[in-house]
Amino acid sequence: MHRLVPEKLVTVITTDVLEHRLVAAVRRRGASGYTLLRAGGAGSDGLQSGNLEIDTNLLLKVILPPERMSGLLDDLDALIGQGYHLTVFVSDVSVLGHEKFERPMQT
Amino acid sequence: MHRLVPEKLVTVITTDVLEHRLVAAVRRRGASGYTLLRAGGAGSDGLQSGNLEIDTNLLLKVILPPERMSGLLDDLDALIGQGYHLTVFVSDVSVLGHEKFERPMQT
Amino acid sequence: MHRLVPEKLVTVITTDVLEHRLVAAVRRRGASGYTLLRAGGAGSDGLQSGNLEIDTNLLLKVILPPERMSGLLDDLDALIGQGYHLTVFVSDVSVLGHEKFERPMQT
Amino acid sequence: MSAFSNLLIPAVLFFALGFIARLIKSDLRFPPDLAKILSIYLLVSIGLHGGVELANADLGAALAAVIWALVLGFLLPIIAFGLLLAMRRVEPLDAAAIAAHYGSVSAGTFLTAIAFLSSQGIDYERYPLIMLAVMESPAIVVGLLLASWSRGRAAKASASRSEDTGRGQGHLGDILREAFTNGSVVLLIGSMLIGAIANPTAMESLHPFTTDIFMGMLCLFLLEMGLEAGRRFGDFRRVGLALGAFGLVMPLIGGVIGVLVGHLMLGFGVGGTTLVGVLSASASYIAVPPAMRLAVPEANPSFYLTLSLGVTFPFNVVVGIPIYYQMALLLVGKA
Amino acid sequence: MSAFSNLLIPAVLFFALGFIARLIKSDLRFPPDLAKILSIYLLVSIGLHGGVELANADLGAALAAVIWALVLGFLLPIIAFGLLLAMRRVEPLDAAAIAAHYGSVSAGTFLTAIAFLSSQGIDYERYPLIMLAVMESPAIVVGLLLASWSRGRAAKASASRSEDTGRGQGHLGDILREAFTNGSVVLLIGSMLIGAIANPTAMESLHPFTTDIFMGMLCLFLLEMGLEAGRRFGDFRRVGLALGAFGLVMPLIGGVIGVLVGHLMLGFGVGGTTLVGVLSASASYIAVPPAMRLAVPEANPSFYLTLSLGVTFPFNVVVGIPIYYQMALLLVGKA
Amino acid sequence: MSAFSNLLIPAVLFFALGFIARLIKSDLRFPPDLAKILSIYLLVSIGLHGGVELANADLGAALAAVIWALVLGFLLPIIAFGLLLAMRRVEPLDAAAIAAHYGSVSAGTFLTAIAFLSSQGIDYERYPLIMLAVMESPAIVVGLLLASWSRGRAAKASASRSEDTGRGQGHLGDILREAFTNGSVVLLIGSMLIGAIANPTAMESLHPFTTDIFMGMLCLFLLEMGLEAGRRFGDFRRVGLALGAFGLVMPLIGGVIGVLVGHLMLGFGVGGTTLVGVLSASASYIAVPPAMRLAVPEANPSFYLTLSLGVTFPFNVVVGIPIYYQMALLLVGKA
Ligand SMILES: Nc1ncnc2c1ncn2[C@@H]1O[C@H](COP(=O)(O)O)[C@@H](O)[C@H]1O
Ligand SMILES: Nc1ncnc2c1ncn2[C@@H]1O[C@H](COP(=O)(O)O)[C@@H](O)[C@H]1O
Ligand SMILES: Nc1ncnc2c1ncn2[C@@H]1O[C@H](COP(=O)(O)O)[C@@H](O)[C@H]1O
Ligand code: NA
Ligand code: NA
Ligand code: NA
Repeated sequence: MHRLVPEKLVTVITTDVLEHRLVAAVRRRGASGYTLLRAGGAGSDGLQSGNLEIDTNLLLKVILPPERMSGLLDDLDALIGQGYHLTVFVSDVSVLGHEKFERPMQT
Repeated sequence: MHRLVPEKLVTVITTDVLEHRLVAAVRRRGASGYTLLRAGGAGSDGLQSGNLEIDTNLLLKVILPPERMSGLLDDLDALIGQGYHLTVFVSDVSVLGHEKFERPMQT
Repeated sequence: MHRLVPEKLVTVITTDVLEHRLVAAVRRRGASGYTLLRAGGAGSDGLQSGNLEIDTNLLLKVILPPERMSGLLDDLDALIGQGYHLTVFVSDVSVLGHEKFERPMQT
Repeated sequence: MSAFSNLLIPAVLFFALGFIARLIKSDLRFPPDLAKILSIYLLVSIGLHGGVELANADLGAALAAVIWALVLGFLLPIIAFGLLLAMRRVEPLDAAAIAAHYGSVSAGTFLTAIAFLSSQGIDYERYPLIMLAVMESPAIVVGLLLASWSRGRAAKASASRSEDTGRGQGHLGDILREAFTNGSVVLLIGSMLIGAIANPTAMESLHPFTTDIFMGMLCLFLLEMGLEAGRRFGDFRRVGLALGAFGLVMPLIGGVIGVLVGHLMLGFGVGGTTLVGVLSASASYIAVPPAMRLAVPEANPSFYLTLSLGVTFPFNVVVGIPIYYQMALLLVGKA
Repeated sequence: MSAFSNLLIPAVLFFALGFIARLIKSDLRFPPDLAKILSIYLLVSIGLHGGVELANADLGAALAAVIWALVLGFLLPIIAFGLLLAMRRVEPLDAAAIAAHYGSVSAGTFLTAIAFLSSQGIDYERYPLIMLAVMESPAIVVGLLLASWSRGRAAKASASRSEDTGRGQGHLGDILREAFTNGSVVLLIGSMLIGAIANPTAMESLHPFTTDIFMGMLCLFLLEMGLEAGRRFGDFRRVGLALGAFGLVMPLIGGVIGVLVGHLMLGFGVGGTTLVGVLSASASYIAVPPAMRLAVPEANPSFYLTLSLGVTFPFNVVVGIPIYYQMALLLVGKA
Repeated sequence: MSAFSNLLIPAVLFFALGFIARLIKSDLRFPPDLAKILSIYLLVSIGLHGGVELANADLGAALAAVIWALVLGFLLPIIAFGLLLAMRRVEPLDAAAIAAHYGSVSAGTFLTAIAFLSSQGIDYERYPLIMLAVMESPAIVVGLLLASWSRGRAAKASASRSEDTGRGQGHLGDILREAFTNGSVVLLIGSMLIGAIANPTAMESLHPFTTDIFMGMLCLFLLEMGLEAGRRFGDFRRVGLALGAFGLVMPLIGGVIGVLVGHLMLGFGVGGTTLVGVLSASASYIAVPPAMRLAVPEANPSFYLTLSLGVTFPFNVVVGIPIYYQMALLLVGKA
């Protein structure tokens, strides 16, 4: 098991209107990548059926070194402070090949 | 990190035929929301290619306060007892803005 | 809570070109099932917009007993060694009805 | 001769292409939504079509068609259930779920039969279209009754686990409602009503959409069904030879019964008789599987999906349709 | 009479089918991508169509249409905002977000109106097509200004949380750019330009795609919109009766203003006047909601989506269009 | 003149619209499945078309076309590989993967060329259609051989990491099989066969689907390709100017070779010669990228996708096609 290294996985669920802003934040904070899925759901913001351009959610997953996570959470907090509806949670995961998660994406 | 509060994330994977029942259970148990994704897969119930209306899976994610989780698990257990094929797992997550997960959805 | 049993959840994110190989590995290693989702994203392999057949990612989730996980990770490591771009992480989850995860899929 | 020319219908050839693509392990695959989109299109188009033509139909004949559709929908699953129990290869609950599929119908098979008749230049009555809509759901009810009966017997046998008997019943009302409000049933019957009552000039403006491009859409749909059938075909072994044989014999039984009903009871010509044969012979893969998933969760979906999609559907599309047509020819006796 | 025949237009009937399917809790649903695909198709088709016809249009008349579209786009949200503030049922920021929707337009309603006119055999001017494109975005700007004004007032009221005032403003430039580069606006205007400049013979080869199958695609789109409206309709209670009433009254106000502008200012006949009425009466559910989500995150989307999709859209499609048509008839005075 | 009128073909204009939408940062985007659906439609339609026409083709001429397609498919990647190695900007394995793309073809470019010829009223031979199908895969084989050779050289250089040499080879058989059973190849060749053998009357009923709405579907497809090309275009900088230049020069080299083969070897007229030029000039973005992802995982997909989709495809669609046409005109000498 020595090859598994603990890392943080940040998951964000929100309307896909915010895609550009979220991806920009992820890039700025030096993540090595991100994964995006389309989703539906419901929350304080009402129902997101996922059928119309206007009510589709996105689910964003970003693994990043713990020391960079804080900055990303600041950005997400700022968005929430502006009134956006974000569901954000952090999980502990163990990654294979942790070096790759150290290298920020090229911009 | 003081802003991150531990919470439970329940994930359910099953045929999307059960969508209405699962969402009803989630609402009844006072979750503040839920997230739904379409998926494929395979299990004891056979292959779910995701291509036909009849063999698509759903993946449901619900974050809820630990004290409400037990009720939801009871509902899921009951479905399994009736013979439905559900893959259910619980993870520990830390959420941003935990107050929002306390407020049940309006019905 | 006695009914929740700890288990390992392995998540793999990569180009969907590898679908057949990953599913074959999962079957070979005796998992009881797997779940597949389509995704987009970006990483060292560049942008995966998810729009073209050639730049769609898949996200694979497999729950399996800890003692079988190591074999699956070996397979994934081997793929990474061959140059494939895989994001792999393991999380601790607690499953409902753990016996089902002991039974390998029929082949 | 006609069996061969059946194979030269593009829709059938596309089915074969999908099947073969899977056999040679091609990575050809459809985006998940395409099959769903195509089936919405096909149901709406045949519904509208049917509606227009039935607006001018004879009420008595239409009623007879509806009644016989109900009879077939109730009768066929019982025959199938008996056969399956006699074979003793599957549990009674599995038998009930499988049986329900054979009492319902497959729109894809029906449309292929229409393409077949058109390519032969054979005219057909429009009443089978109503039967297609009517036959979607009743078999589900029979399936539920059979399942409930099987559960009752099992409970008697092992009176200890009495909780079992209550299983599917708490929701019986729900499940019946779901059977009759199933998406494809609503789409088909709704489109039929729209076709019947809508402004005829406006309906004409829909012609290019519902008719002209129809065959192409059907080809794509059958291509995808070929892929799915090919995928399921691999499960054939798992299902077992005996059960596989059921997937071939049951449509023949259904076909014979259907052809008899079509000509003797409903007085149809060769075309309409063939179509009633096809309806009876075909097994559902749209409305019934989700209903059984919900109502008979104890049954293994691999069984009914493999039989319906992997065995009976290909059999009917490639071999069955020309056979039912020959039977209709023989019976109606006008070569 | 005409209200009734409106109900016999297939597109309207499909809207009703979707709505009813939801009411009877059918599990009918569209794959997520289908509605998006249909709306891309519809925007491209009406864009191309408009472009071809406008290439030969009178520049002065086109300019007048553009100017009046802008006037309506700026005026209507202000009326809506005033009304909503007067009603005191929602916060000012919610009112601003809702108001923006009513200054913009609904392509689905517009197309249903065209289907209605065609089914009545009534000719119409093509300029409303440009107005459709022009009116998508300006209301967003007004919505932002109203939101900014509301935030300013709120900040004055509670001078403590001064941070609030800065909220949506840091990105104002961004949001304006996003309003005018919104996907549907780009698609509509881009297709219009293409229709105007492309080689006419090549354009003809597009006819079967953009015109012949158009009505069928519109039917499927309205079927899905019916499902969505039905889904939202349940939220009606939550929105409250008073707000629900706004969703019925505001289109009537818009309709009257639009009809007046259409005939008195733009000199259109019955057809064109009806269409301007429909544009003014309809509320956006494509371009405005995402803009408001981005720019006025404090507003509750349930309010504006329920009103626009669940109340005003069904009202216009089923009842409103014939009313605006009757108003146009009265005004233009040629029965 | 012809370069300009090329820009007035709707399909090309839609490509530009997509590209511009991305440049102005519009949020216009296609649902993920739409591009996949459109490409399935296009492959099936050109396949069927080709099949019908080739059923009546001259066997000798068809065979010559196949053989020259193979020659081009093997020759072009070797030229591309040499050029890339000489430029010394990418690793040999990257060069191998890129080279494979230039030996294969782009159906989108080919179809745009057909739209271009049609808009010019120029007739063309049908044999290039077979060449399109034939040329999809062989370049993949060459790419694998080049990659294997590069790996061998690298292994010799650093004999220590000998494990490297075995990399892609364990699965070589697999990968070859995958190259020839690639979904798009199976779809294209399968549809061709169906078009050739299916019942001609039945084929006619497919005409509205495969032909009438074809241009519209192509427009939507090119709109999406414009969006994708615009997205990739931003990566141009990252790829570097020199490599970018390769993306412009290589299609010109391919175009010249193709035009020469088309007229001198195959004896085609202006239309057919242009098409062979286009086939040679175009780079694959359907069959080759997944094959390279699987077989040469060490190569960076950003390189080959940016070059093929972001540089060569736009260049060919907007500028290249009229150039190859002019070259064909010059060569065939009939203005
Ligand atoms: N308790 C929850 N569990 C899982 N997902 C949630 C939950 N609450 C909200 N979501 C997701 O987050 C999105 C935004 O939620 P909200 O911020 O409550 O409007 C919803 O549309 C859901 O997809
Ligand atoms: N071991 C597993 N790991 C991940 N997903 C699983 C696993 N087993 C089952 N699933 C998912 O749960 C669904 C239902 O599984 P089952 O209950 O085994 O029929 C399958 O279609 C899979 O998508
Ligand atoms: N740091 C990350 N967080 C989340 N997903 C990632 C991350 N890095 C890569 N991925 C995903 O894994 C895929 C392959 O990444 P890579 O191996 O870096 O090319 C990407 O396309 C992303 O979808
Ligand atoms: Na049947
Ligand atoms: Na309006
Ligand atoms: Na080439």
